[in-house]
Amino acid sequence: MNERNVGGEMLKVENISLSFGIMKVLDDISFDIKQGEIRSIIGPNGAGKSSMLNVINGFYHPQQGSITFKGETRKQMAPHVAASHGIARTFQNIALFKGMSTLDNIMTGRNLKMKTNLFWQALHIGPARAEELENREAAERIIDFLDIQAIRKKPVGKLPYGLQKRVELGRALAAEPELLLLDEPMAGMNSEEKEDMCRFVLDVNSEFGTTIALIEHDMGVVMDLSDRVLVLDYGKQLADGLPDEVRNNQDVIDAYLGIPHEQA
Amino acid sequence: MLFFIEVALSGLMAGVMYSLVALGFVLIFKASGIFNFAQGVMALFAALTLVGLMEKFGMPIWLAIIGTIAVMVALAWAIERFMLRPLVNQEPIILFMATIGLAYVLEGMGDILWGSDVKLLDIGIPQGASDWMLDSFNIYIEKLEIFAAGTAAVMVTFLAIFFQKTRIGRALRAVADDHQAALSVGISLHTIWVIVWSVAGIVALVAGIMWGSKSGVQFSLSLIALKALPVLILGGFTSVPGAIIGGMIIGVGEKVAEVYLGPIVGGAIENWFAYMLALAFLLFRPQGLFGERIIERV
Amino acid sequence: MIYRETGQFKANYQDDQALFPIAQDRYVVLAVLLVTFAIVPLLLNQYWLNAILLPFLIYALAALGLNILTGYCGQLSLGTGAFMAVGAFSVFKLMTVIPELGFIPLVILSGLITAAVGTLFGLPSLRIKGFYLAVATLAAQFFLIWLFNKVGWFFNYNATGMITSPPMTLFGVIITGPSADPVAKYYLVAGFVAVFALFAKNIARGRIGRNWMAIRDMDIAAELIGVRPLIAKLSAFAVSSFYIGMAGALYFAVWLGSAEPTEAFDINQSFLVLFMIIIGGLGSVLGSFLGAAFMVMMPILLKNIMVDGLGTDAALAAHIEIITVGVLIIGFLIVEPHGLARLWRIAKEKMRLWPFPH
Amino acid sequence: MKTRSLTKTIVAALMAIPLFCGAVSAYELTIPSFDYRTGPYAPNGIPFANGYGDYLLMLNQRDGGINGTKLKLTPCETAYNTKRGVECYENVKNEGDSGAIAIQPLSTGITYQLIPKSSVDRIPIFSMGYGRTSAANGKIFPWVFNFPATYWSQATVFVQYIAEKEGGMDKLKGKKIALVYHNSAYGKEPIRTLESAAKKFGFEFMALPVDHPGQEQKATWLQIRKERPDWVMMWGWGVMNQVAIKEAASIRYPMDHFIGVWWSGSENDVLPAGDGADGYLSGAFHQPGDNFPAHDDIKKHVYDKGMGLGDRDRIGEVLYNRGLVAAMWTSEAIRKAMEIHGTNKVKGVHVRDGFEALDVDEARLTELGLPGFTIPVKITCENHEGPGKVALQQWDAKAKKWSLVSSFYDPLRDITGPLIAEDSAQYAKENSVVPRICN
Repeated sequence: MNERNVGGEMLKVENISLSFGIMKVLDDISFDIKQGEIRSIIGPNGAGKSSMLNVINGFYHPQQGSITFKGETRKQMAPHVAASHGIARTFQNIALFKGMSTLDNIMTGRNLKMKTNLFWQALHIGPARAEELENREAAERIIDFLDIQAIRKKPVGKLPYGLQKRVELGRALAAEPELLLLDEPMAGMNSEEKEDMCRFVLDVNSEFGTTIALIEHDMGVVMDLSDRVLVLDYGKQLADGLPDEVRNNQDVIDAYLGIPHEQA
Repeated sequence: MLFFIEVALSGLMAGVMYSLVALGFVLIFKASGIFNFAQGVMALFAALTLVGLMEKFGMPIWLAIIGTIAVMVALAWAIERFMLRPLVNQEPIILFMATIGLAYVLEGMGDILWGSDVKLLDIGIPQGASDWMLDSFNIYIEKLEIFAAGTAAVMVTFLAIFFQKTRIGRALRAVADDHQAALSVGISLHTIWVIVWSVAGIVALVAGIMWGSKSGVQFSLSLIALKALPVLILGGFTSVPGAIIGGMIIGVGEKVAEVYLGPIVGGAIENWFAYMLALAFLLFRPQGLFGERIIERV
Repeated sequence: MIYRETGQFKANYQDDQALFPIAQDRYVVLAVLLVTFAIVPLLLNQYWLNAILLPFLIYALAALGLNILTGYCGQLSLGTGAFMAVGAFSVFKLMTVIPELGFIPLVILSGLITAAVGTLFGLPSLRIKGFYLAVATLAAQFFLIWLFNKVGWFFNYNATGMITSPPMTLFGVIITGPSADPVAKYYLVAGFVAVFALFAKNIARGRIGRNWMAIRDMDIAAELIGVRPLIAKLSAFAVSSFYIGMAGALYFAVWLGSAEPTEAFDINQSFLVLFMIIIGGLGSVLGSFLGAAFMVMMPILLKNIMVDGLGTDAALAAHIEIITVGVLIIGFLIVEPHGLARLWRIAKEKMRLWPFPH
Repeated sequence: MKTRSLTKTIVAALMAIPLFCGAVSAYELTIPSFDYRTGPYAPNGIPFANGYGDYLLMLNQRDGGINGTKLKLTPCETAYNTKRGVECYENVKNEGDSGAIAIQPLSTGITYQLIPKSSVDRIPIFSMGYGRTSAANGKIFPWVFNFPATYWSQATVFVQYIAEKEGGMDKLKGKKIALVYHNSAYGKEPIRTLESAAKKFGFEFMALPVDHPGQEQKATWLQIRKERPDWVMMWGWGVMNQVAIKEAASIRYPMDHFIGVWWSGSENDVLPAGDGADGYLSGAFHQPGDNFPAHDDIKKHVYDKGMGLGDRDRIGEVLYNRGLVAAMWTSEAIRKAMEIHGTNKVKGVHVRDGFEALDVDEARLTELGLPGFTIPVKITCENHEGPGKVALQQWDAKAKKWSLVSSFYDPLRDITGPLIAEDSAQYAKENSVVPRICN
């Protein structure tokens, strides 16, 4: 992987604390993501991994801390703003648009790339038509990339789990993001589906140069894919570093072996 | 000032009358997540049946009431068997539509069975103004409405006990949360639904009796459902106390508005004012005054 | 003509994007248009034009409108009746104030006015969801009707608040008022419906339509990929109200000829249109038509069969009719919750693969 | 878009039906009856429809129709709903070989709906005492007849009755009169009349709307309790009547100072209030009760043959008699039309002339077996309201019966006249109608 050029800092998270009522979900988390790297966030269930992603793309608003993305520092931003700044993501339990076809789901991902107004769309001539076509081609490129041509017109609701995950990845890619957040992209997949997904993640990273932050439980996968790994436990930052460092970190081992927290 | 108290009081009373109808909605929504639009027509149907049994078959009141309850239970069973069961796990809006279909069916059946002329319903509920209030405080309150308020109180108490103390009641609460849990209580979903709809049917009967004695039993009785909806959203679809409190807020609100604001803008503002009031509340609490909080996750 | 797409290869996405990618569909549509505009007017008598086809087409337009909001964007609304009233009263005022503009522009203008009102009443949807929203839209229903019934300006201060559509001509043909020729009315309405159905289909399959459906299917995810709920929802309310408003305008000016807010636009109107889209199929243009056809014709069919056919006593017939409608609605929901449009699609799929099972 | 083809097939199926069953052997006169036996207003719709139908059936049975031409009663359920009214109208207007010869829309909405059509389809509208008041102006509404008296005439009659009780027109000054009205086109009808009357006689007028259906009128009656008007008038319909009368009783409002329009004065309206309703007044232009020869004929020729539309013991109820009188005047108009045009094969266009030349005096009423049942009616080219006379009837809760308690008053034409002229002129202007010349 060293031929990949990992650049400077793209995203910097500083002292993020988030709580719902009395429940503290994230407690003073700080880390960064470098241009073009694959960054993993791991930790037991309820460690606050998904919440961390939600904070990054603006769905949750932390009480403290700041996020710096591409040099701009904010306390929080609206989800659609995050999207328009090039952050896309997939979800732990699939959040596809069940009523729509694979193609439409991916086309929806192109939303921000399309501009024509209602009037042209109603007539479906001129700019609207052209725009539709060029984005359709972009969408088709992604469909080929993920090789899901066969299910192009199928309503996603009926697709098998693995494929749905793939379509969801496609939808995220369609936005041509700079930072791609993957929330357990391989959860509930069999080994070969996992392999496929791993390949896609690597290809995305190397071919499109997309920076990736992913949450994953499968340690093997994590260790293979990631450049750096962040470990969360009960909303606290347990460790952060290269895969090997993390692997040998005592706290991490305890956490994973499930040694009761207070003793650790 | 005295007049204002009078207005507010009769608002409270009217509100309780609405709550009687809203209660039925709440029960069914709580236990099965169905927005039962037929509740109003069920009230009409129950009242029609009651009168019919008394007039056509000359039953004494108590027997007629028992008979009507039996009919409502049978109805609940039929609804579960022929409507809910085939529609299980459908979108809420589909079930909502189905209940409107149900409303049509009941409306037609009521007319065919008992005829569509106005029927008097007199089961000895005191009528007219409370003379005592009128003479000693010069405040006008209908005896019927005081009676209705009392009934509502009793009914809510019963329901509370039913939900808190009885096994079935707890099961119902469980269903509200999730269906698996319900099964774990050891009662089949079907039974639970039959029970809920029966209870709602009985509540409808009470509402039907109150409104029927107030204005005679006739088709229009089914339209009180529309009066109950603002109560419903204000109180929250899932809260029994909400239905009562909501009813009172709506009742007082609309009466005060009609009496003091109405003359200025040309009157007959009660209906939309009730909805606007409810809407205003919703903007601050989207799940209604007593509805469960909605937490969004991804 | 067998329904097959084999042998029809799409050389480019252009063709694949076409309205009706399968040739046979195109033929059918052309045939339908031909029948609608060339044959029907010759074929059918006044009764069928006035009592069935006009209401069917007008309701179809209203159903299209509601389907955009409820079917595509997933926002349940019970205010349809009131929004139709907005359209009707707008067109009435416009007809009496600036008739020289011509009828068609006036109808479109009333649609735009309704769109504005609809957007306003759509604002709560940003905070309120599901049935809470549905009931909230009833606020619009009751308030607007009250307004049109009370404020004299809307009905030109006549004694009763009943509005009557003055006669207007289009290309020298009278199209509103009593002496209008049913065929002319029919052409006008059919034209409107055809054009705007096409527009609806285009919008629905374009970016905006997809955003609406995204909001409907999973609003959070939609927001996280850059769909702005505010814009998506309000645009849905606006477009929907635009259609409903035009439907209301035609409903009053062309079909009824005179109307009274409290009765012609009451809440039953809202439910009727809602039925149409549920029975017809949520999120389907075709469904809006099927639903409208079903809800308009079925009662009349039942009535004709029972009263004229079997000689049932009118009152009993009316009661049986109500019951049957109710039963049919429940039955349909049980058989195919996704509406007539879905049934049609399934039938098509079968034809497509016939005789091979898979 | 494929729907249309589907639609066509359905339509084709639909079209077949009337073809199978429209054929008639001898020439019959199609008289549609727009009923509403369903919906919120059914309780009022049913007795009217029964009276209307029974009388016509009686003519068929007793005299073989009118001058030997049978009447074809064609009921159509409108449910008091304008949209269904349209369907009914389109359905009946060409029914049979006479086509609909006179239509009794029985709903303000449907009447307004049909008024413009009537002149085009040449079918007279007989909106008996309801519908568009200014249709009384025959010059502008040649096809519409609203005798024997309009709402506006009725309102002025109530004012006169009040004045009489108060002891003279001058005594009205400073009195307070409230109007509780159904918040719809129908309910708004009397407002202008009463307003100008208030100006003229110097009484104070307050209008209180009640929304459909009107089961909850607390607010309204609390206002009446507060304002304490000397008299209350009511333009109500359906459940609104019963609730209003009960409320009035509960707040101890003197019933003999509470006057309802003639749609608020049937047994249905007062019975639910029980004894409380005793002394309640309402407008009327015909007698209640079934003690007329015509009623006996109906029982003999219709009910004894088991052809009656309603229950025998409800013959003679107020609304039943209203239906009956409507049928009577319609049949008389048909008779007149036959006389004028010298043929029994009359159509709507002829019957219109019949209505316009209608002259049913006491003598004729006696011949018809309805002596003193209603007021003599004479229609002219410019006056389609006829006499405009109204009396008041009072409810006796003990005997459970209505009875006329006043003479028939003439309306105050100096009040209604200008209003009618104004309103009909506006209609003429909006719809570019050229007033015809009456000679």
